[in-house]
Amino acid sequence: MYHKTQCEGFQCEQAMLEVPGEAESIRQGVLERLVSWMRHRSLFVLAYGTGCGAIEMRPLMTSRFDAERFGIVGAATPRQADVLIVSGYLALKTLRRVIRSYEQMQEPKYVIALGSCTINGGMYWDSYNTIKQVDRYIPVDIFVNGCMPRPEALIEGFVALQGRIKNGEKGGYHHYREHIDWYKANQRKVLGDQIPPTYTCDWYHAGGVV
Amino acid sequence: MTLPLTPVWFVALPLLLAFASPLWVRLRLLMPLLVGTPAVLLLLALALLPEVRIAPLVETIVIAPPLGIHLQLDSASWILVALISFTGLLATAFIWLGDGESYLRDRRAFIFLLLLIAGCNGMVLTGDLFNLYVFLEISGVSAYALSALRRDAPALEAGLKYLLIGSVAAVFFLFAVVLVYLQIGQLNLAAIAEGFAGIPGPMQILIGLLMLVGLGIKAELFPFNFWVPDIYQGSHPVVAGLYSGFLVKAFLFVLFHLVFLLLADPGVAGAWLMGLGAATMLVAEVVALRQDDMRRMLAYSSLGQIGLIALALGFGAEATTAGGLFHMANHTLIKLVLFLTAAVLMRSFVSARLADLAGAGRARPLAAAFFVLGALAVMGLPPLNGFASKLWILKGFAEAGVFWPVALVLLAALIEAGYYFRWIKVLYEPRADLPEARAVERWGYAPIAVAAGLIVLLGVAPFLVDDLFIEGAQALLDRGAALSAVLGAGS
Amino acid sequence: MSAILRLLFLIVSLSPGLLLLAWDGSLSWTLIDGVRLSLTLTPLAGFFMVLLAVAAPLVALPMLRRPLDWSSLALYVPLVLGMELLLLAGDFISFFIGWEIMTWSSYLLLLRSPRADLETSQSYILFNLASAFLLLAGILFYYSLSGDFRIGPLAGTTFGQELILAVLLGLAFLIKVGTLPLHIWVPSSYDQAPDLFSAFLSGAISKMGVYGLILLLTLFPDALTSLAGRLLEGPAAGYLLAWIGVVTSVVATYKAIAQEDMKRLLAYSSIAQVGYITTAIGVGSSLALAGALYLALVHTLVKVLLFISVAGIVLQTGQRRFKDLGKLIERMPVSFFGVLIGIIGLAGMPPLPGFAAKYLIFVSLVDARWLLLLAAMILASTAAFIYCYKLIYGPFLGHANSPQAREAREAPLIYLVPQVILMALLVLFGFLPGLPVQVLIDPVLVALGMETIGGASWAELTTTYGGYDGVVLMLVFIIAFVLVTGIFLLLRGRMHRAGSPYDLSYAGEVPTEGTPLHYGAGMGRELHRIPLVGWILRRGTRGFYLGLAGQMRAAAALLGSLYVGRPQIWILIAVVVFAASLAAQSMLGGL
Amino acid sequence: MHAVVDSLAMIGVSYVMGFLFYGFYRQFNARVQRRWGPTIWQNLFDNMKFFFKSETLIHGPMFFFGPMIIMAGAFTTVLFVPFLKDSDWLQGFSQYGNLILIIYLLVVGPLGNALAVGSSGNPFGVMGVTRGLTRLMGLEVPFFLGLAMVMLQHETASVHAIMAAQDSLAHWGIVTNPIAFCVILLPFIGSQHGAPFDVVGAPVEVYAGPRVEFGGRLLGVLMTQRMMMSIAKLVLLVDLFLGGATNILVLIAKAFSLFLLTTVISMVFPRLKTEQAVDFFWKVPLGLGVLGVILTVWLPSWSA
Amino acid sequence: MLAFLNDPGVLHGIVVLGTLILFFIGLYGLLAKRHLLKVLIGIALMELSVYLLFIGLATSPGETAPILSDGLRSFTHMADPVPQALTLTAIVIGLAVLALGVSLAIQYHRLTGRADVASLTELKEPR
Repeated sequence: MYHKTQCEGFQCEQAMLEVPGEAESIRQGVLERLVSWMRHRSLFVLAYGTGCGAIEMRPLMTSRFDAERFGIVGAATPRQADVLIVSGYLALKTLRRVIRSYEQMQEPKYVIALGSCTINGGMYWDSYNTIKQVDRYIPVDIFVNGCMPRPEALIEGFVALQGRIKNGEKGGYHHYREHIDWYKANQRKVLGDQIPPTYTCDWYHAGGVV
Repeated sequence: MTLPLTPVWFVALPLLLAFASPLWVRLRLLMPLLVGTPAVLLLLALALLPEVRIAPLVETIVIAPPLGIHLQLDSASWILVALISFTGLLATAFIWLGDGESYLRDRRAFIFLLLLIAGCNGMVLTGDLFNLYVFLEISGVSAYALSALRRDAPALEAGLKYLLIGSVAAVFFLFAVVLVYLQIGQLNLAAIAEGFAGIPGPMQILIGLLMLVGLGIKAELFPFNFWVPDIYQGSHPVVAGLYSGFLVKAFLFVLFHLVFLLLADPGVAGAWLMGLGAATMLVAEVVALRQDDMRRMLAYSSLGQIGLIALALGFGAEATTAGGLFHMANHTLIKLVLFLTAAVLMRSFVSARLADLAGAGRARPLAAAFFVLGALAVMGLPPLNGFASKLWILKGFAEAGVFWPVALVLLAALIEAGYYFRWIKVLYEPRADLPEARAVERWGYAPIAVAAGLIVLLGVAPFLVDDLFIEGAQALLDRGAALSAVLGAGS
Repeated sequence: MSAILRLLFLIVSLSPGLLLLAWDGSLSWTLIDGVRLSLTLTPLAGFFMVLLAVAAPLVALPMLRRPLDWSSLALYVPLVLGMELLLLAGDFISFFIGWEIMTWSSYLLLLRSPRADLETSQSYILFNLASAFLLLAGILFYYSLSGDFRIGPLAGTTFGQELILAVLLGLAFLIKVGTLPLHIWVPSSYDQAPDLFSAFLSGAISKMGVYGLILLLTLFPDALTSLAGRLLEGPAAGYLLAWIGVVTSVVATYKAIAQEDMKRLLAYSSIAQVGYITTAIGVGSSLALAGALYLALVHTLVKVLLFISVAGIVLQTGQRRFKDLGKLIERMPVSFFGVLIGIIGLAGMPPLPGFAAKYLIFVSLVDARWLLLLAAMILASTAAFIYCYKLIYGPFLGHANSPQAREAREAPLIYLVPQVILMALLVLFGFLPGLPVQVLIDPVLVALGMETIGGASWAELTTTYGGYDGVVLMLVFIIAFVLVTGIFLLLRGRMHRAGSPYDLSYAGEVPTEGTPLHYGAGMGRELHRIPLVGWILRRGTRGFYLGLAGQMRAAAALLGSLYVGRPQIWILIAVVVFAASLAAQSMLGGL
Repeated sequence: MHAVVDSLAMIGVSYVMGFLFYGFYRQFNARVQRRWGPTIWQNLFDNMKFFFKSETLIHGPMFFFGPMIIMAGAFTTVLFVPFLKDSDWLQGFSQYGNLILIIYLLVVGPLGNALAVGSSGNPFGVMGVTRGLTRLMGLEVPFFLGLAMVMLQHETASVHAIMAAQDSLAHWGIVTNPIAFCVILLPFIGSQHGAPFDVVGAPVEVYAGPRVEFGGRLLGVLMTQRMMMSIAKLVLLVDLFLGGATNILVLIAKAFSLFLLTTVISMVFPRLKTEQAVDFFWKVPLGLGVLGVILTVWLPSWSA
Repeated sequence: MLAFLNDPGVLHGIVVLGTLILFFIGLYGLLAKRHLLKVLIGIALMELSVYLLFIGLATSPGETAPILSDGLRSFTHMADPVPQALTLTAIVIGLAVLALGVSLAIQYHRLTGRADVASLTELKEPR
């Protein structure tokens, strides 16, 4: 189904993990800039509370740190969300659901990975069933490191993400589309046949990579 | 030689033919004569109709009344005679055409059927009390024998039971006749009617009650009718159809004829009879709810209708009486259809039980359709004839402003619907394994179809015949006219 | 031969319409001594004849689908003719004849369904006959008062007599329309009747009860007001009737929500709708009667449409329960639109004419100052949204829940033609809510001696409380809809269809065919937790009637024990009765 | 032409009022909770963001048309509510409608949307719809009863006539018929999806309720119609009880004060379950309504 | 010695008493006996009592047979002939009924081996 194509080996992988930076910002007209500005002021967050990071989300959203002043509010379903927060380590079981939720979100969509575990496994670096590097399976726009990061750090991550959105930079979802084969191969490697069904990425078969 | 058209033939013809039966066996004329006799009587009745409508026909035998015996054909008894002949015609036609059981087609059955017709005609026509007793016994004996005709255990049982209770009724009636004669010294009904008021009161009551019990048993009124379902169930349905069709009607007619003729003021007796009629109707309809044998169910239903007729006649108003007479005729047609259909179904499926007839409507659609028609008519649903007569009766009550019979009649009709529609539903039960149906002669449907056609015709156009019944009611109720017709204007 | 018979059948089914066009003058003849039948066409009867003229051919048409059921066709003929007689009746006897023909022929038609069980058929016929016999009793009472069977206002009667008459006839008609304690026969018979015949039962036959109720009003010189004076601005006697109607609507609506079978749901909804009509008749003002007639019209159109659509679904899938259907929208789109239009009409949503009818009734209630009734009616009519939604969600939306539902095809053309006609009629009346008022209802009001309510144009529905304009409303809505859709499609961005019906946001899970995704069967179950609704839903009258039947059987057994098969006991009883009555008479002192 | 411009103006006004009021609501809510809160424009941002999402998933044609129907319903509703009295402007088509029509138009949209939800095949959505309909059933009874009392008071169902009758402060509906206002107030909050009664669409209650499958531009449509519908209802109440408005500023002021009242009530009550909400509507506001009917309709007629 | 019998009142009284006793004996047999033939005999007794009553009451002491012979040329002091004729007819009819009953009973006995009136239970109400 999803098959490996161009890329093999360590260097290749490294290249794939390079999320496009500022250099690749897109030229925008007035309308696009206006829309981008609106978008950065309104982020609906699907918080995927897989680990201890979920604890840090509560103070973020409530009175003390009040993320709503940045236009950041929670969303109940992936259909309505703009940002997926992976808050901590992922196990094999949760990875599947995170991928499916990510694929069900409507573009433009972004991912914030919270905590060290999402970068390299953190304290679970040698566990047999945790996922060490989330960005091998879904594209991560912002990593917020720390074990756990404080809400302030998370806000900083959000602000950084907002900045990138405002500038109209390409998000991780572009990358996901362009390299879907690689992502799917990685997912298949750990999940086997349990990867989410194809219809959640039907654009892949339609060939419509925007 | 010219044969005068007189009412005597209604009695004489069937009697003569019955007693000459060995001759007909030899000549292979049994079946044609069996059907032909009631047909001829019907034609005779029709031929006499214009005369009867002008004035009652009084046929004297040997000596003039009040001393001699006479037959009286007035508008009321004409209805009964025509009904008896017509019913006899259809039932015998069914026996002939329907290619039915052999015991209904042999000499004995021939004799008893004709005797039954003769007896009933005689009862209705006679103007003599003892003669009445004789005809009562003739029809009774032939009825007992007809019940037992099949000569298996249920049939013999029915015959015996009928005989026992019938004899008791006859004894009671005979007792009354004896008392009447001893008191008045007359046997002519008109003469008795004149002298009846002169009898001491307690003796009147005694005679009245004896007659009530005697005729009440025969006419199937409530506390005396416990024998009815057993006899109807044990007899062949065609025979039961005859009982329900004209035998009981004849007794009922005799009962009311006596009441209206003998009593100058039939009020108290009428009230008694209304009460008995209402009780008969309600009790029978309620008990019918739990029957699961078609003959038995029809017997109860017949009882219910008899009760209704008694209720209507007992009221004594012209409209109710006319309606009651009309209902007699209608009920005869309806019950004929129902019992003949039951005969067809029984022949097809061997049993008349509810469980065995489930789904029969799909195997015998015509028979089931006739059953439905009869059921609708007996419940008094328009546009069938039962409706017309019930409406007439109820209208009579409403005109008089008496509403308790209306309520009872409607309640009884509702209960009646409760079991008839249960049967209809079961007849049309969708069943994968349709019951095996034995072949029946298609011509057997012809008499049923004739009766059914009349049911519809009388329902749609009762105005064709309503004059007859009004005249009949007047003849039945008008005591003075009846007396003067027999005894002369001066009496 | 078969073609000629079918043609004849169609002609009979069209006969109400032909009668409307061709009837003039009157007919009369004597049935029996003193009973004279006369046929005329009053405007009121004409209105109901219109309903019959719409329902009869539209139900008849799909009945001609092969394989033909000749018995049903044959029984349909007396049914239609009987109802025509009932409507043409100028006297009570022909009214009753038509009524009874309707009753038994509809019962026999009901038996044509293989699903009809004994309890249902018995309850159908017994309730209907009880209604008929009450009617007959009332007619006879009327006859004893007026000395004539002709239908006309009574004069010179006492309050007690009027009350008896109103109760007898009223009960008869209330059974027919199926108001509350007397409704038990409706749901099961509508459910188990042949699918197409249910449409006729609900669309046409139940309207005859409504006709009767309105006819009952015309018997009294001053309608219901003469019976017990006035309460607030309406007749006090009507207040009771109105409450009966409203309670019926409320209870039937909740029962409808709790059903898990399409036809039963529609049956209860019929009860509820006719309950509104009853209420309106209770109000008795010209507005209210107009509303009642309007609702009767709409209900006929809607219920025939819905029952035919449902019949199509049952025909194609063989399923009738919500839990066995689903997602038919893609397989049966025309039926979907049929049901959609139907439920919009049923729920009384603008812009379809169901709203016009409810509007008239609501305004009449406000006008009569009967606000508590209004509140109860609103309760029923908003709760109706739930069953309407269930009706369209269960079969058409959600997920297909049975192999038949997955592979169904659109209903045959002969089922679709009536649906399309009815949809067109409903939309037309939506545009022109004043059309039925001016053409059909105003003549009736004139004949009843009430003021008319027709407006300046067909597009308008006017009352003293204000009105609305159907054309403007419809156009505004359509233009808004077109504009919104157009603008939406002009916006940038990719819009694509989900690749699978199972692409649902389901907490990250991947639902499959085995996942219980269809919410059709359980919908509305949570309403049990609302105290009032739970109280209503836990109660029913079936136990009472079953108990009654049991008592009847016990009585039969008791009396049957008199009929012992022993001759000696018969004789004994005869002798004892003889002796006892002799003794009694002689003690009472003779004749 | 006038009608077109007028209609567009009404739609515009209601939209602007809608996002500003709700923006205010969010900020006010945040301040009560001792937060800073978003800007007053936040609702505009959210709405626009959804309108310009680059991907929208639909589940079949009915799923697409549902939001269109609800939007058309919102437009129609707005156009049938007169915004101003004694003015040619902001009238829409209100002279062709009446109060009862408006009440029913308010539910046209949600029912259209319910079709879309059903068509999505998501059981959570349908559960949400059922809850919504249940709540509607609960609130509509006292709501309509209150309106009926107003109709009876003025003996008309025309909003224009009711407005015209309230020519001075002393004749405002809230003064002349306070019971009706009290009866209506809580159901009104319910119909605005306000706080104690907002279990239907609340996030994470049965997975976001009816909107669970809507995303992208369709969600934008739904948000828009909700804001416009709320404004239509507010204006309707202003027309009925606060004497209407002669110009746009008065209208905004009156509507805002009413909005503030409902907001304050919403903020201090915890959320009720659906059946609790229905039971509440049938006990408190409806009981009050029955009392009102007895006081204002029955007693005068008996004493007369 | 038996002259008191010449008083019609006494004679008729005795007749009435006797026939009534006979009637009730018949009734007793009819109601209480279980054998079919005994029951039939009961009926016959009842009929007989009615005949006796009729004849007994219709005739007064001193009346002769109503036959015009042996020099009798007028209808005086004759018994009323009608009751006698009627009774003869009734006896014939009663005999016919009795014969039919007995024959039915015999057939029934041959068919089932029972002659007990209580065993006539083929036809009865359903349980």
